[in-house]
Amino acid sequence: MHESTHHHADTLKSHVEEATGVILSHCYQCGKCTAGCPLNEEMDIMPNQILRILQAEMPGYEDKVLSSLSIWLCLACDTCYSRCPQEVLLSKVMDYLRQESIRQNKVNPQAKDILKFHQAFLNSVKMNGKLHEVGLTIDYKLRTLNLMQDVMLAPSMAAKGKLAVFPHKVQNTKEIAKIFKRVSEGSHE
Amino acid sequence: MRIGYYPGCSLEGSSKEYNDSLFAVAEKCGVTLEVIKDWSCCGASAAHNLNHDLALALPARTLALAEKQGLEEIVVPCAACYSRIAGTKNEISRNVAVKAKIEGFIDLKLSADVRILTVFEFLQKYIFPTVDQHIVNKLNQKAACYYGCLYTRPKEIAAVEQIENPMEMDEVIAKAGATPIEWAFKTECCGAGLSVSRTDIVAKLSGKIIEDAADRGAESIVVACPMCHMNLDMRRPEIKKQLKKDINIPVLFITQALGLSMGIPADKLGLNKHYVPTDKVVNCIVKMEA
Amino acid sequence: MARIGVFICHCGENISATVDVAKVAEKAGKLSGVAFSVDYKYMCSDPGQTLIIEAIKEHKLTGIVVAACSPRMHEGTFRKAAEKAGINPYFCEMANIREHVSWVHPKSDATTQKALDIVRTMVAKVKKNAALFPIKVPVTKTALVIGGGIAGIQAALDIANAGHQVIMVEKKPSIGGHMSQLSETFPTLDCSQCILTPRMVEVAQHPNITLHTYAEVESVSGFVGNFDVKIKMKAKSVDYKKCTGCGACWQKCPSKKIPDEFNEGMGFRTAIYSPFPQAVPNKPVIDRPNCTYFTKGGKCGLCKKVCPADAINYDAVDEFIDVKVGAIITATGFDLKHADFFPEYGYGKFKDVIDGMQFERLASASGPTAGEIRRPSDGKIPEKIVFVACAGSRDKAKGIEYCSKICCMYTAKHAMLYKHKNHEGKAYVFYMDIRAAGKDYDEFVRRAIEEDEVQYIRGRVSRIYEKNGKLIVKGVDTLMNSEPVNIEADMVVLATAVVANIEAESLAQKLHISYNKHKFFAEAHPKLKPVETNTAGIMLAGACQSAKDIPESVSQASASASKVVGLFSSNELTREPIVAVVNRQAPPNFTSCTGCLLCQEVCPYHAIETEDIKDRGGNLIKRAARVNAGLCQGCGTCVAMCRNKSIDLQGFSNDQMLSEVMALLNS
Amino acid sequence: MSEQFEPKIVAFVCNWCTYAGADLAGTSRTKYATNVSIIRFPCTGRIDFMLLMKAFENGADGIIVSGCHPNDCHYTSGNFHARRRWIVFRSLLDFMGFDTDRITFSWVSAAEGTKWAGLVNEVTEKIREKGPFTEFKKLDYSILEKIENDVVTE
Repeated sequence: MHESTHHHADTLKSHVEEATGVILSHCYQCGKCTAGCPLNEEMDIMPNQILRILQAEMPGYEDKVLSSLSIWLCLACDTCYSRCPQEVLLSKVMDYLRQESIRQNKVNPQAKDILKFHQAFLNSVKMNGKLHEVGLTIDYKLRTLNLMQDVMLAPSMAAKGKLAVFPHKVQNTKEIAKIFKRVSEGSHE
Repeated sequence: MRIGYYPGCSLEGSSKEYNDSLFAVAEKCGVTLEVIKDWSCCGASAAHNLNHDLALALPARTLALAEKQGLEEIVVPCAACYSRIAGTKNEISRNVAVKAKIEGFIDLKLSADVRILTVFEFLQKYIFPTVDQHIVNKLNQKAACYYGCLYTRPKEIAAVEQIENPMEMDEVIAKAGATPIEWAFKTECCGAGLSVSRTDIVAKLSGKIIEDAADRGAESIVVACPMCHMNLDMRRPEIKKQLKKDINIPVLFITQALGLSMGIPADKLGLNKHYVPTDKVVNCIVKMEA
Repeated sequence: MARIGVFICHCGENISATVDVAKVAEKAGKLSGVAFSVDYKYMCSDPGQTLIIEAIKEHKLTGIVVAACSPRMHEGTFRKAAEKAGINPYFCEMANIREHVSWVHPKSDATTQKALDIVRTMVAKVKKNAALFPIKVPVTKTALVIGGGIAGIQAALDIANAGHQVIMVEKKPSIGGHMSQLSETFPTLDCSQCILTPRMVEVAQHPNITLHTYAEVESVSGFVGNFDVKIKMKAKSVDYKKCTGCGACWQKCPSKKIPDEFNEGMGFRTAIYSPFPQAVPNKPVIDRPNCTYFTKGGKCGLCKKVCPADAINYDAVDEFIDVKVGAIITATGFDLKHADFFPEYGYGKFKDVIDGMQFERLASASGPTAGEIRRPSDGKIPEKIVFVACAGSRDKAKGIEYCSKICCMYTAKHAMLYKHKNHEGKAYVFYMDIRAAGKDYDEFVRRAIEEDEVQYIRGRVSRIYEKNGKLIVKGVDTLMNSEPVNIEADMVVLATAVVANIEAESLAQKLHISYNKHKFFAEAHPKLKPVETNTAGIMLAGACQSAKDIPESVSQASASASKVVGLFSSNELTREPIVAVVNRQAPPNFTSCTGCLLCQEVCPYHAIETEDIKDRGGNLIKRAARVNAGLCQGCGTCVAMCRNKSIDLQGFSNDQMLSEVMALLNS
Repeated sequence: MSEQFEPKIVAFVCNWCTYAGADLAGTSRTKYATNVSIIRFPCTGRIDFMLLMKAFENGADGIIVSGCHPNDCHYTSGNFHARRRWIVFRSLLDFMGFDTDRITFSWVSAAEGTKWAGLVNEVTEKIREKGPFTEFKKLDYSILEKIENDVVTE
């Protein structure tokens, strides 16, 4: 991994570099990431533009990135990285930007459902140690109030024995809760 | 040789048939799998989306448990779990500081030297040596092997040799008597974790995949990932709306396809659990002449 | 007994302003061995030099120290003066009291003291100096040119026209190189073969040029002016003395399906072949691995039967010839990065994804389609072509981070040629930057865009796949809000990276020249010695040094030819005698050298040889190191390495250096 | 105030880079301490490290060895050999308890006049702080005789 040896100005660029080890100046804006991105038609700011905005370190522009929908649409499929001539690990940058977007309370309104799904997912894992799909669905629906979504799917899934009404659990769920607790404490040191 | 097994959450739920068919195939070849005791969720895409440390801590717990159990090798049939666990192993073994931090989080020591096998590596290594004597049927159809993202990227943990044109599953399918086709969407993304929160996007991405397979004459799509399976199979109504046409190609897990060629009954392989009916596949099968 | 003269220069006031020159002169005069000491306003001026010459004569001085500026400035001047006065010029040393003293320190006692310290040091050194004489090396006035592409051709013709002998070695059956494959050349769009073939013929017919095709350099030894080269003449299986080049053999050869290298695999050739109609020499060779006679144990033999000149010789074997040359020019050119390099672009998988050189052949009147641009897959004329620049260049992930330099221009040319031949066709170019810095180059690219309406799109292509006979090109337009751009093309041309010749590394090792990590040969200095290598007498021409276009290759070839002609302008080479020597002692020791040859290992110039010391009866007494003064450049690394001080460096000997240290520290 | 200690420092430099760099410091009139005197070598690869010992024995308080930057050697690889030998030599000195801080190894190119001036000042200051070098001088035979006498009379 590259250790960033660059200056540590208080910009989003320097924070990204410090946290991820990705050096943003390596990107020379060829756009290959955008060209191959499966979600390029959905994004509000294209992947290469996100890197460009970070590179520019212009006040005011950083919020555009943190409040973009793109960072939430990124599926971390790594198509960009696998073809990037400069080997910029964009998915890792995206991971950081999402976490920063939550921390600064700048999550794009259109991305709220995506965030809620992730939260519901982790919540399920936190409670059970394993994902409980029914629990996740209920949790997600309560969070988003998309009550009718996938309702048509549920009966057929249940009929095919695919929905476990009661969650599978790890033996010691407290252990998992502890990991969540330690991580959340450790991450905010 | 003890072979560890990490099913992952999906294989206990929505992709139960993947689990069942994998065990059926292994059983037929006399291979036993040892489930990692008290395994927990890998965190999937949610964890790395929201919290990088958690995304490492959850898979690390599983690795530590496997080590504690004395396992040197674990099979991880779910592509997402594979990606998370192999990625965690990669990051931890390259950076001692990260390793120490994560060990603190999970309160367990780990050396991170457990070998992690994908389902096709497992089939190659443990099933292929004896599989020929068990193969009784020829699948006799054109199949499109779909690898998706998680086996092919990022390159540091890619489970395939050629990331732009992987062939590992194609070889398994050929063994089962199907004809793997050349197509363009082998490694394109299906939409993965947006399945619930942005079903529209998943329908679009998965629709392109199904359409290309159909255009090139595929009679089935073969996958090795529960998430891909869910998106390509269960999201078919949304895909139909998106494509404005009804494409009825069934989506099989690779172990189901191989199981069929070994003469394992369709029910036991969970082929009845699919959204898109699989009888077309089953009907193609021809008995091999002795 | 040494009689040293010390001459302290004021350099106007440059020195005397901060150094008490009179005091230095006075104190220097009292140093042991100093017979004369004086200070003067301008030592380098004519009167100054006369002062030195007169003093040497008058005081019978055996050596002089001029305390003035840096020796890098005036050492030559004062050595010449010493020589004029009748002493060996290497008995002159300079004490640098300007750059290292007066200019960097304020006026003070310490400054004057330091000047005196330096003078004392150099006096101690000059007392240990020895008479040295410039080394004369004879020059063999024949040049070897390796490679018969445009760079090699130009260099060979320039040297031959200057009246010197040239031996050209080309590994292929014909000279001409990559340029012979090109259709038309930028920025003038003149036909490549039309301008090249007369030059090829000139090489073949030049009385001063000996051409060896189908030949390779096997080994090289020796040094500047005196290289011994072994050349491997691969078995052509055809007697060129008898062959008339009538072509009866290749017309009758039954093995007709061998992919044609000249047409980049887009056509076929026979097993006995001449690579292209204008080949020089236009005589065939037998490609043995593809010839039925050789693969099927003597069956066939048709070419021999039909040859009216009885020139076919199946029993021919590889032969080796030894030649002596005085200088070598490497002009071994480049290769293009080939298949499997870009799996995401499907090169090698999709027939209609081709590289730039293949496009040249399609566009060439002598190519497989007679100049009509047609798809390799079905022969149809493409309606839409996508050109992808930087396909492999500037791509760290693929291992090539450099710019291939020529692609921007040939891609513009390709798009233009296509548009000229197909007015209705659409040409797209995906690019990152347009690098068109040559004369009339940018104008050329603008013409492609403005007059020929080639669509330039700034962005890289992520992926290419085939669907329904079309190639789907997934790109992006970074100048249009990074909008994704998907083009359904009929053909894709990849401007693949220029890479070093596949055999560059092994040749560099034979020649003892350096190369960079991409195996391009290294020039002696990136700015001031761009055509020489670090090995004296070996020059570079063309793309073997780095990616180059034709004008640049030709310029560099002429430049290296002029270096060679310069070298050949006298019968002997004169070199500074700053070289290492292995000591000589009276028998029975002969030398203190034990023959451990550590010096040989560290010598960057391969200048250390072994010498067998024998008695009168011819019996070996010992094996010792010997310095080849022709190769030695005088770095002295061997001296520091020698365990028992058997090797020493003239001009910087162990004695001299030790005396300097002792004198500096003991006032 | 006692007079400050003025160390004697010898610089062993190569002709092509550091010597020329020092020339450049001169033509740029960059001022620096008078304590360092240069001995010119064709290449750092030529420097026999025993000369360094001779310098210390004869009263040097500090030493600079400086040549071309890695990969810039006029003779391709002389500076690499110098560096390799220096690494070996330094460990030998360390082993013997010699204060290797008194020897400074540096790269100064022909373009780095300012760097040269800085290096001289820096090393001068460092050696000045260390004080005179006394551990490793030429044997004073009078002392030796005295010791001998003492031993005999005991």
